[in-house]
Amino acid sequence: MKNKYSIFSLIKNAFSYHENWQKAWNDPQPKKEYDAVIVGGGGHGLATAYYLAKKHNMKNIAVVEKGWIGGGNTGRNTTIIRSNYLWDASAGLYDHALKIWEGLSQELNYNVMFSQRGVMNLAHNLQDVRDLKRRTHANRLNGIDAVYLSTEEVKNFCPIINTSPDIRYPVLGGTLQRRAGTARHDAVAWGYARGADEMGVDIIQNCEVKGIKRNGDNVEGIETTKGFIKTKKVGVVAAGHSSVIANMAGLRLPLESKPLQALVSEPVKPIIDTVVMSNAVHAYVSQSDKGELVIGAGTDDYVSYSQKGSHQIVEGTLNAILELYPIFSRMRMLRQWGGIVDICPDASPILSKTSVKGLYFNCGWGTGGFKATPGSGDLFAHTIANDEPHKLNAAFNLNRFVSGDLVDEHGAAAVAH
Amino acid sequence: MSQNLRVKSSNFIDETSRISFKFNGKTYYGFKGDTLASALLANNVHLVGRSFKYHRPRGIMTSGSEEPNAIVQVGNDKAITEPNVRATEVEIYNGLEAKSQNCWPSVNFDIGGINNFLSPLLPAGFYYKTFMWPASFWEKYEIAIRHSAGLGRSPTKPDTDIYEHRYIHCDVLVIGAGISGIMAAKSAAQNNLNTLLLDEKNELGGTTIYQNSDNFKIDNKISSEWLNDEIEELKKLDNLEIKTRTSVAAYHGYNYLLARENLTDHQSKDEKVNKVRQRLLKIRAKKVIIATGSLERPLVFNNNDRPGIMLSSAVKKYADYYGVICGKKNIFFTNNDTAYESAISLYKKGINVHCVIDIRENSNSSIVKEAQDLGIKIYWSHTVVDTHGYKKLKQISIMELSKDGQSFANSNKTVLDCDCLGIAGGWTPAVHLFTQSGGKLKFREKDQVFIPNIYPSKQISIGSCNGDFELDEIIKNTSDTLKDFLEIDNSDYDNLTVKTTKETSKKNIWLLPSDKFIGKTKPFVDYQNDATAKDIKLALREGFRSIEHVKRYTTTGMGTDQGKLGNMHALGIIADTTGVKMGEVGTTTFRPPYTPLTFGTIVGRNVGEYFDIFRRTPMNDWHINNNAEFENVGQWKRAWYYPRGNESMHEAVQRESKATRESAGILDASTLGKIDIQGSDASEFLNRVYTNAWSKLGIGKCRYGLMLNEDGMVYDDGVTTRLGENHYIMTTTTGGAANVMSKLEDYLQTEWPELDVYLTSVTDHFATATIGGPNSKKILNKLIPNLDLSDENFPHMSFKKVKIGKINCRIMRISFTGELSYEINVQANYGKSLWEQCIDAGKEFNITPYGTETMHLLRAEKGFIIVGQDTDGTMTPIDLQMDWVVSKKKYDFIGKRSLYRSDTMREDRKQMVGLLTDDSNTILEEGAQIVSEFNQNPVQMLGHVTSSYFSPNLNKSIALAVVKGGKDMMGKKLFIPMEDKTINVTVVDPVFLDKENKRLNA
Amino acid sequence: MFLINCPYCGERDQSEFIAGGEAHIERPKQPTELSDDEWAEYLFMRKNIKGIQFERWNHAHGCRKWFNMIRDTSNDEIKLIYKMGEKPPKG
Amino acid sequence: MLNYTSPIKELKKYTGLTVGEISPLMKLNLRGKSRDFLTAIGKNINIILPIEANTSSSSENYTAIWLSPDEWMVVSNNIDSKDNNDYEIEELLFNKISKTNLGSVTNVTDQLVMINLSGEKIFDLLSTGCPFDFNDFKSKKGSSTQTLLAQIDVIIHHNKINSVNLFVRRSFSEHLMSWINDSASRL
Repeated sequence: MKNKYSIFSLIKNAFSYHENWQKAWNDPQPKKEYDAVIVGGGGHGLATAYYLAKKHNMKNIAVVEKGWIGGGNTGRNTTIIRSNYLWDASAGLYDHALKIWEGLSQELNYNVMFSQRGVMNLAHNLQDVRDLKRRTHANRLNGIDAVYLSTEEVKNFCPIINTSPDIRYPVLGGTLQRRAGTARHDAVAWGYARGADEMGVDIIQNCEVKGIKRNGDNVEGIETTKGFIKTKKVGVVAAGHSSVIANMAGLRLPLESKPLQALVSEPVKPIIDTVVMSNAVHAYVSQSDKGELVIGAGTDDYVSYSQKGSHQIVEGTLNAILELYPIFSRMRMLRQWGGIVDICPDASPILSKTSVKGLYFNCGWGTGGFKATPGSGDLFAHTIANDEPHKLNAAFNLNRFVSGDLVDEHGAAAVAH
Repeated sequence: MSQNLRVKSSNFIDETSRISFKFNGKTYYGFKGDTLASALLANNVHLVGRSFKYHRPRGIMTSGSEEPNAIVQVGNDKAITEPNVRATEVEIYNGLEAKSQNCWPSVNFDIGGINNFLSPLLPAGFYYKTFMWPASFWEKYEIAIRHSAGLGRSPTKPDTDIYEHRYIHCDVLVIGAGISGIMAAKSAAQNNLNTLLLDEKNELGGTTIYQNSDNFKIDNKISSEWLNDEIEELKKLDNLEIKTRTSVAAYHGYNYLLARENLTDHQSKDEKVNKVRQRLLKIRAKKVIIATGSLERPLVFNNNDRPGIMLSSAVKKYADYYGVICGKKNIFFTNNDTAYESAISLYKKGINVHCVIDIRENSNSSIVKEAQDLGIKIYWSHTVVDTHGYKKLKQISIMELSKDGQSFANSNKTVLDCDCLGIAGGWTPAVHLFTQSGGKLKFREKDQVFIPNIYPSKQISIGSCNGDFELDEIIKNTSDTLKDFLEIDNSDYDNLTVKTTKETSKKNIWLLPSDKFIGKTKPFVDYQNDATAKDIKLALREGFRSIEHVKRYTTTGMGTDQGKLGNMHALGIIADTTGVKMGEVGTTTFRPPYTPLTFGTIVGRNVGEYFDIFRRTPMNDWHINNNAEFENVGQWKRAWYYPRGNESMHEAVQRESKATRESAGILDASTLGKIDIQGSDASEFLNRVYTNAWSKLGIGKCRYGLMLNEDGMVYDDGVTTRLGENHYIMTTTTGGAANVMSKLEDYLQTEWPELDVYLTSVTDHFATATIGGPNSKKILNKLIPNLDLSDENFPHMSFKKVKIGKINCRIMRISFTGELSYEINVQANYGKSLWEQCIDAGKEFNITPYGTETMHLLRAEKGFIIVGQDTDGTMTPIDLQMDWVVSKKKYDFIGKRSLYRSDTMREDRKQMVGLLTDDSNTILEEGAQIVSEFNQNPVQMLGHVTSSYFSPNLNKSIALAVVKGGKDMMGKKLFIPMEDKTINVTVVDPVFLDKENKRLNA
Repeated sequence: MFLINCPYCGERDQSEFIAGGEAHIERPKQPTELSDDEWAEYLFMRKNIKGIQFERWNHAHGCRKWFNMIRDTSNDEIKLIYKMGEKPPKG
Repeated sequence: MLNYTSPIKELKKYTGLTVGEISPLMKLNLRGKSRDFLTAIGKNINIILPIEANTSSSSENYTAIWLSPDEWMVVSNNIDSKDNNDYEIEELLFNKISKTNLGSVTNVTDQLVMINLSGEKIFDLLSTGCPFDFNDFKSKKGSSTQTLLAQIDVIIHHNKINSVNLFVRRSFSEHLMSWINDSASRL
């Protein structure tokens, strides 16, 4: 049993100058064989392993990560969590995640700093208003807290927004989901890793998958930079690199991996205490506990694995930020970075079996995967353990691209942050 | 305050120009040329700020943009106050006001300082381990945490300054105007290369320009004099643009760089009126030369953060450049020769230098000898183990190191008085821009530095950012490199004689030992974020291995200096602790910007009205003069409705709608996309892009077309007119115009290059006035008396080319309202006049201008869809009950195959229907969801209301909706559950008015 | 920001271009003959290569011409640009 | 009788820069790929369409600007009448080119507004909002380019020393002029 984290353990350890903390997770070498291997040590992959061990009693499993855990999109995103999605399938999936978020710090005994400070989405034209109202009604009937706000209510909730009718695209209204908010991205990966490790999951870092071994239509194992690992079940949770892994198994996916950028300002004292998203002018902003303004930019239109995007995207985003928050003009960008996001044609994820038995994919989260981390892990674990999807992820199968039964979230959000 | 801390030896300070400024409310004086940091030091102000976590008193550490501690809030004005400004970068001006941040009530007495005593409870990552009980309390803890975090304060009013962009294309960009940068710029410009030289400082020359020692000579001149002469010559060159106060922020691929040119921050309020504050330079360079120099590293030992502890190079610069004495009792602490340069320079100015503490066992380099000869005491093999003094350094304790440097030779501790400790931990090449550009580094064991290895583009690093630290090396290597890189044969710098000192002994200890147990010490690695060596060790103990993990867990390198000072130590401590070689630990990624970049600068003039382009129609002035309200449709400003007097929108729209159906209305339809299509395969092309057939359309006839995506979903619609055998004009939706044009071009160029078809956008060429209503024919007849408007000559869905006076016009008799209607197209510059004449001609018929809202209402009465409002990318034409426009005979068209997939063929897809409310006065909300039953959990939603209006012509509320299986639900009762009530509706045909289309021929 | 050598206009800033995804996915000549799977393959499935990718770009704010580009998506290095209709080089 | 209203009313003067619209000027968009197409144009309006990218050619009455390998714009050199919009060569070329399926001829007279910039600060102005590299363009009379200025599509034609013509779609012209005026005020 690991040290339990609490104020008391902190005080106790202070007396020994914090010399006695245990490892949050170990650094094992891979075993020859596992019951299942998760490819990708981001939040989703670690959560999958955690729930496989916890809810499905699969403890002889491993997570292989080519770099360091949480180093991909988990550690690069703007940490917005919400569940106010339009379609029933999406709402079910994301609200399942949100409900887990609400107790996650306690469950993991790791403070993931889930902060339900509310997420506001703004409308800037008449179609935005219709779309946001449509979504709000759908949310309400799906049991998801969401309210439509007038311009004045938007202003009251976040007074620093420029709601003047004279701006280029005035704020015509908005929606608010109060249960939504942010969390500490690193803590999510680390918390799941610690929890999984405690149940016996091997977390193997610096271990890159080089091939997937198939025997006919069955998975036999994976080739890695640390040798061959035999397993009958492989769950791929490789985000931007999903297609790369799929190609190893001879599959193609309906994905394009594109650069998504984000930036933070220098830290300042609290100035905005909610999350505000604006699809129409493309501005997403919140303030971290450290005081940095955390700003999400958009994706570029080309495939890239370079983790770099073009400057015009950042410029466009900041243009919008200053349009809505002219007081931020003298704030300064401290750091800017890019991630690789795997985008599906319908802006919804894939949590699915494949034509290869024992090979499962969890991908296509595009720009908005972080919020789903716990739900995604839980449902993907279910899918792997039972070789059948849970009813909450049944709609997110690969076959939808053949049948046409897409879960098209474009209508609800140009970019589904 | 008297300026008793100045030495009279600086060429760079204008002592005749005294400047007054305020710091923390108190007035001080400095001189022109001072930075806020140098002026504060001259006034003996060392306590400048408080650290992020422990609120420890902090002073000025450096003399440049890497400053982690002395960061201040500049300005009081709510609009232009600026947080987190480095005092070392602020050039003082009259009226400057600055204050300490992150302290309350004051920097001298800061309540937050209590955190320093609680620090045993606040190790790295403590917040991940606590604040979890009770479960619901995190957000309450968070409020307190947020308020104690943050540094300065955001402005609270909109910025009043102006920022601008400038694109620059040059042959050679030189970044950094130190000695190697100057050499590079001169070589390039002399060789007819169009050259841009940038430096973040206000002066050229880097550190050499104040290097006045006999130890450093070039061509028998003291190095600063030699460089000064070079600069004078450089300035005479034609091909060169020099920008100072210009910091390169980002180095992207393809030699695209962003630089911030600071134009007025050093000026007083009066001087900067109406001037651009900062300019973002967007530079595309054929070749880039990075000459960004190197950054001095601190040393990591217990309590190495007190005000008065500074980099040795900073102490030297303050003395040599600003003429400022940082301390009265100066001690240097070093692991290399740099500190001796500083010590000697100070000594020669008559400034007290008490001693040098050197962790090396000895050195026989000439500069060390010189120091010894001057009588400066040197403690070899010694280290500082602790420092004393809360708000200002008072004393240090030193001990003799053991042979391996990990412990001590004996237990003797010497306490020395000192108020300024210059620390010198060696130099780190500033490779930030190089790595940003995608460059790969290599680790040089001998002096433990990362230097450029593989260049990803046409660029080169020269000087100390390339790891050349000694003067002769710099000159020789820079000269050779330049010849090769710039492809020039001769250089001014071949065969120069250089005199320099040579470092002969090296020793590096990333974490210096302490006589105390490490848990009791505070050896800071990241000053601003209060991350210590023991935090790094804790992270490693807890299993964090990757440098990125350690960095994130401890927040090392995450401050506003982005780890410029501490990153190397973090790597070194990780390497030492884990036993991994330093070169194998890897580096963290240096991300843009190099120094923080003001949002306003990035945005430039893209603010206010320039945030996004607006487009206006030729009739726009008339709309404004007639009280129109405007709607944003894409980038267009479209007239929305025309309120009269105190009319509400609803009232105006009701009036406009009624007037149009009763007599006549006029709409500005100029924004519709218009594409001229010519070529022998024009008809075949239309067959392929629209769902219906086009070959048989008669010349002079119009036809409605629906365009799909390849996935079978409705993409755009509009009327296309056949102007000639191989000549059509297509109209598109306003919002879809650009996308349709580019999609069609795509198909033509890439899928169907065999088709002889040319597309030309003529959206802006035409102004379009649509006259509709029973009296529209009479109005048109007044306007163009010689045009035969009979149904025989000019039937519905046909086209005429006519003249109004001498001006050619195109008239289409088409209708989006269900009324008899004419769309008059005229060359745009005659559009306003056309509109006015229509209004004049229609006066006797009460012709009523109507906007987009009335247009939407009128078409909804007829059940016509609006793509984007009634569709959302998930509707097929079949779903819209528009089977009539989908050809069954055509072999193929864009999207056809997708209509035959299992899901798109389902009978119970959402389908377009009409809805009538039981209470005819209740107007449904657009977006409202529709259900058939309540007693489900969750409630099953069948669809939603897409369009909803009160129809004045039918005197009841009408709505269009999409409903699952709606096609077969005619007459069925459904419910709209609103928050506060449920509205009962009946499913009806979506055509509410004039099903027989009688009005079209009225 | 890439510097893209439009095969017609010469080197231009990336902001003048739009990217059009994977190249050489030919629209089936007889879509109705395809199974749903084959049609889905055309519509949605992409190689999404990390490494050397063949793709389409359009000089949207210049000559409006589409062309092909070979680019290493792992570091964004443009290897080759060739006109629409030209065959991709082998190897 | 319909009156003529051009979108830009004033001539603006700044330090080193004068900005104003020139109108009416007939503008035709010509498309075609074949040699016959080029010959037919040459024969009928006595101008050789430039085939080198980013260049233009001129005759006494017209200037032809290269837009793409199969697209050109022909602009009147002289002001046309506001009282009618029958352009001599439009119908001629339409009959000879479009009707014979050699290519297409489209009147874009009012599609594009021509703004003339003159003075020695032209390129300073353009550098504040245009990513195009004008280094070679500057030194060549008759050079032309299509690019973005203040994020708006423009055709830029270097018609003579210290003078360029900017062609912009009419609906964008008011915004572009406002932007130019703003930027020029700080030259």
